[in-house]
Amino acid sequence: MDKMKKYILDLVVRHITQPRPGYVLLQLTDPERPLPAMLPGQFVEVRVDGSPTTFLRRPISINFVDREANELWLLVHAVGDGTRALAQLQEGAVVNIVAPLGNGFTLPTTTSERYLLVGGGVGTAPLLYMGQELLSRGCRPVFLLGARSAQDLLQLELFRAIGDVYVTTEDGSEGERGFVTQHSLWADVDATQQWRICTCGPKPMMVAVSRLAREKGLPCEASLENLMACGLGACLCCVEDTTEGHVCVCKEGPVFNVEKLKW
Amino acid sequence: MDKMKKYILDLVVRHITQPRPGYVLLQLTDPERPLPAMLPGQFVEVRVDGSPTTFLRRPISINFVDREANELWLLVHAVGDGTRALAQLQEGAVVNIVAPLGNGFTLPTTTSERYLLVGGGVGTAPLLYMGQELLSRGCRPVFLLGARSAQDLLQLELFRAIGDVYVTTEDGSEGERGFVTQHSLWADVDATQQWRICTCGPKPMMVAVSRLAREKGLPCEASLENLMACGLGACLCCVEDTTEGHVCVCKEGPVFNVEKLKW
Amino acid sequence: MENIDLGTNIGSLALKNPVMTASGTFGYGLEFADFVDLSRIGGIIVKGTTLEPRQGNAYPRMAETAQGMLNCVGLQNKGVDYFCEHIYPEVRKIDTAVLVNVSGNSPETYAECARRIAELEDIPAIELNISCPNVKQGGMAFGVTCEGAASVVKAVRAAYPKTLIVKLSPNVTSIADIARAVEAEGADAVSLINTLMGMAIDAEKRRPILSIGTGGLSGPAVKPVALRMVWQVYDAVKIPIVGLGGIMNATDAVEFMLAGATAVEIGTANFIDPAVTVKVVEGIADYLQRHGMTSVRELIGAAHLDR
Amino acid sequence: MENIDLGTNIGSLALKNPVMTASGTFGYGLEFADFVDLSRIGGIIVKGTTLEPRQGNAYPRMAETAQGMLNCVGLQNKGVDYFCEHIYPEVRKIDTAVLVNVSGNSPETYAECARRIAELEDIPAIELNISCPNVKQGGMAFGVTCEGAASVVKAVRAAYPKTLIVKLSPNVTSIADIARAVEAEGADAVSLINTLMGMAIDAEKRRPILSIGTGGLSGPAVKPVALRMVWQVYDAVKIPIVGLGGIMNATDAVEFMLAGATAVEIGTANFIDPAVTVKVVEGIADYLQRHGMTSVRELIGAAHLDR
Repeated sequence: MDKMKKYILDLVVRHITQPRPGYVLLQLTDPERPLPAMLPGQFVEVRVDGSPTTFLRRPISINFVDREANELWLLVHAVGDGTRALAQLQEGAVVNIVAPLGNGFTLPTTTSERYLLVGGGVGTAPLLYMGQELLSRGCRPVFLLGARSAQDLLQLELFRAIGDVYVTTEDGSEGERGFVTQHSLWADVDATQQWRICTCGPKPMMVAVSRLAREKGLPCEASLENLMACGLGACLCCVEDTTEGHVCVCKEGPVFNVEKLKW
Repeated sequence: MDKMKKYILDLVVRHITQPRPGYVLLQLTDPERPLPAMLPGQFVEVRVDGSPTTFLRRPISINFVDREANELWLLVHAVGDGTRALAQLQEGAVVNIVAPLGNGFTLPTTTSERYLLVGGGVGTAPLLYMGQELLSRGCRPVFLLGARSAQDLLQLELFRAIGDVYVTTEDGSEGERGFVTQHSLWADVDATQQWRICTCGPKPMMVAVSRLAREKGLPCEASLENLMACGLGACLCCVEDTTEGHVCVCKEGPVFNVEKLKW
Repeated sequence: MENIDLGTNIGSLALKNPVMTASGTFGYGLEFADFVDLSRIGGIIVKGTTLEPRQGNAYPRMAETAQGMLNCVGLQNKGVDYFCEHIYPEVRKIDTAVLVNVSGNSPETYAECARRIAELEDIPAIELNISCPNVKQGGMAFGVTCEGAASVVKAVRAAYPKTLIVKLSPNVTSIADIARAVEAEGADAVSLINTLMGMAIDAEKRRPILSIGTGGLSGPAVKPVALRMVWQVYDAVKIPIVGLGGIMNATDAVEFMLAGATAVEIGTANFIDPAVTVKVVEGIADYLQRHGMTSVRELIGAAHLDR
Repeated sequence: MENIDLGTNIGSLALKNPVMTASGTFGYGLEFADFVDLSRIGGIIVKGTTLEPRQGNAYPRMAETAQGMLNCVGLQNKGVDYFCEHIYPEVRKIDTAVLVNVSGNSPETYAECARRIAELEDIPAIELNISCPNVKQGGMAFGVTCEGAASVVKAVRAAYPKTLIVKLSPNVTSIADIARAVEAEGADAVSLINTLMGMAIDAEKRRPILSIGTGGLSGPAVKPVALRMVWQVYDAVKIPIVGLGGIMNATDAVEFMLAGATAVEIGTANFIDPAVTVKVVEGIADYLQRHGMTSVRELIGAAHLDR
């Protein structure tokens, strides 16, 4: 999939909103031409301007692609100087991105496949686009979203518009109390109904989800977020140690079948 | 004079205007308290935020101090990344400055002294504040301002409100054609009437003016613009070779009696 | 700007322009084909290749620093034979000079790796990496003493007849001495600087960020050191110098040539702007035209008053 | 935060906190009295002093670089006797440790300068500058070889009984070797790094920007190199290390201590924020409290797994 043509694009900030304190949703558009083909699970490298302490681009997963509006959505968690600079962008500002990068989640070949998309924190971002693509292919997805507490849950209403949504929060302020792997939903998830698991979020969560999937004999793909520089497979900085040795998460990933990972 | 108390101030951009293409006038105010005492000829060190290629503060001469409005005026020539970043400041933005720095021009002790203030290019900036201070002390100043052509002359109307203004332009598009040292005004400027010269601008111009003053036996002060880092006399980078050896322009200057300079 | 001659020569290697890509920052070139017309780049130096395959160092391998980055990749590559069989057939199609960066852990392994690459007709030159700060054995160990550098160059020179460029380490007291040593052993050119050995620490975790503790610093942060070293080496040797270290734009490239470089390499900048190489080529041409010059070679060492 | 102990010791020199100012970046301290309460700084190292007065190098002496700056001041100072007569009476009044940075052009001149400063009761220590990259004779020449460094330290040690800190040059192949050499001659501590030798070129004028061509690089750009060297020296010597190189805030200072520094020096940052020193002191206290530590000394070398 990394054979898809890549572009350096100057996009314009059409809307910038704050779904939660510390998070911003950037809705970017290309005023000139249609956005290129992008797959769910792929990411973009965003150039950060005007931040003296930020040197490299920031890899950010594709949250959603609105073809009608010709919009690319990026959900940014403002944790460092770079992401904070992005969070301060004004509407109308130009954002330079390299896209699309990486592979993406495996899409269904038949409508009989059932997808459970398990996300935690800002890791839920790429699952929105994945869910939309599944729905458009006739597979209504099931979302299992975890967060520390209710006010850490992002874009819930958007997920609900696409599929069934189950929630866990560590403090029980919404959905079931505990971690995503503890949700009662799992009781009904087994190999008999062709379930496929896609997960993105904190590594401990993804490791736990992949173990659960393995126990149940379900195929599972995880989207990794290793520290990266180029995003193009050139610098070899973002490697993950896999059954095939060190491979670039930016190029062979970010989505991996967990059987390939040494988890 | 460098005993004056120095401050680190967060000022607010009240107005930012473009007197000429490539130049901006920053009118800064302190919303909390009155601006500190500042003398004509002194400068400030401005911290440049959001410019990855700019590391050091930028020394900028004091263009004007409006006590009623509690405003400090800085006239910035956007030539490099640092000054360009300052030129893009928005009204309401906070600008961190260190001020006041350096000495300043010698102010009159009697109203009988006559001041000829000779400036070139953006070097005319500190002469506006100097002229105002002279006027308030009962000495109406004479300005001799030079530029490449008419559209390079800055704040002409403000100078005219303070004193008599004579102009030279290299292309003759305004005032007399040629350099400031060639202006016919000099015929009437001699030692018999206690003339004092203050000059600021390109070094070749200041050297020519100082030579002319020496010929005429007139006291002359020049404001230097050596490349500087700290602005406090600590780094010893901005030294000028004087009759007393290497001295810091930021501390012993920026204004020097030209007799001390090896011009 | 057809009246501008951008051609430059590194020994017998003629480049269409002085802008090459630094090893390990441009993959095999193909990764960047979507962004730039590779045939417009003066030369592509593909990633560090060793006799045997190498897994490189563990993750994390990268840390961002002030206007720079640290890496400790550690020469991960699939070995010279894999390159010859699977990569070479692809990269030889690129219509520009394709060079291979060669590394090893002994004069013999360096020489054997070079010998196999010498057989590839469309690889006109190699860059000998005696300065990788990220591998325990070999790498920088050879590059920081005149004897070590000479021993590797001597062995490779005997095994490799084409243009031999030796990449020097900046982590030395006198890079001029090292340059003289490799020139004496028959190197056709030197390239400098490789990365400066540095480190980043996570104050919250109270541990080094990189898996092996230290790493190589690159990016604009190191440019002043790189320029100084090119300047010093230009006064020390007669062979051509390939300058690199934090070049982000054409002005930087011109500065390196004025300091004494015959050609330049663009490294970390490829990560921030994958299309930077061609922009630098165009910017150099603009500079030459603006200054009424007709050949890029007029820039070489022009900042040295005494030449 | 009265429960936090910020005190640290460099040999027999007790500092109220680990934050000192680097020579040549804080004048004599008095220039900054309008901005900071000098008594809250751990120590002030006044600018480089030599036996005889020095004019320093010609203007221009400074060039801005990516997250750094180059300088080639060249030890301009009025000589040790002027310091003793006119400066000392003023700086002795500052309620913190005031150290003098001492330089020279021969072991004898270093020693004589140190001897005269030893007589000043309120100067508890000197920092020996064997690493100034900007003076032809002496300076860095001594700092780049173990023999040169040892010869100066030996002469000064015989002449100076108080705390002797030796400032090391980063422009060497092995700073650990130099550190061992000065430790062997009786230095009480080492401080590192001095500036990295660098250069800037004006592409338009096609000439070096600095009057003597090269200069010393400082600022955040060099921090990764400085951290790496502190890390290496910590594993090489037993005497305390004073760490410096691009420290802009408390986190940077903590990183240097975690790498092995017993105290730190803030240099170039004083130019961007004249009040930075006290902010760093407060920031270190905040860090310690946030991490449940009671003494700043717990940070020293804590990033080394093996200790």
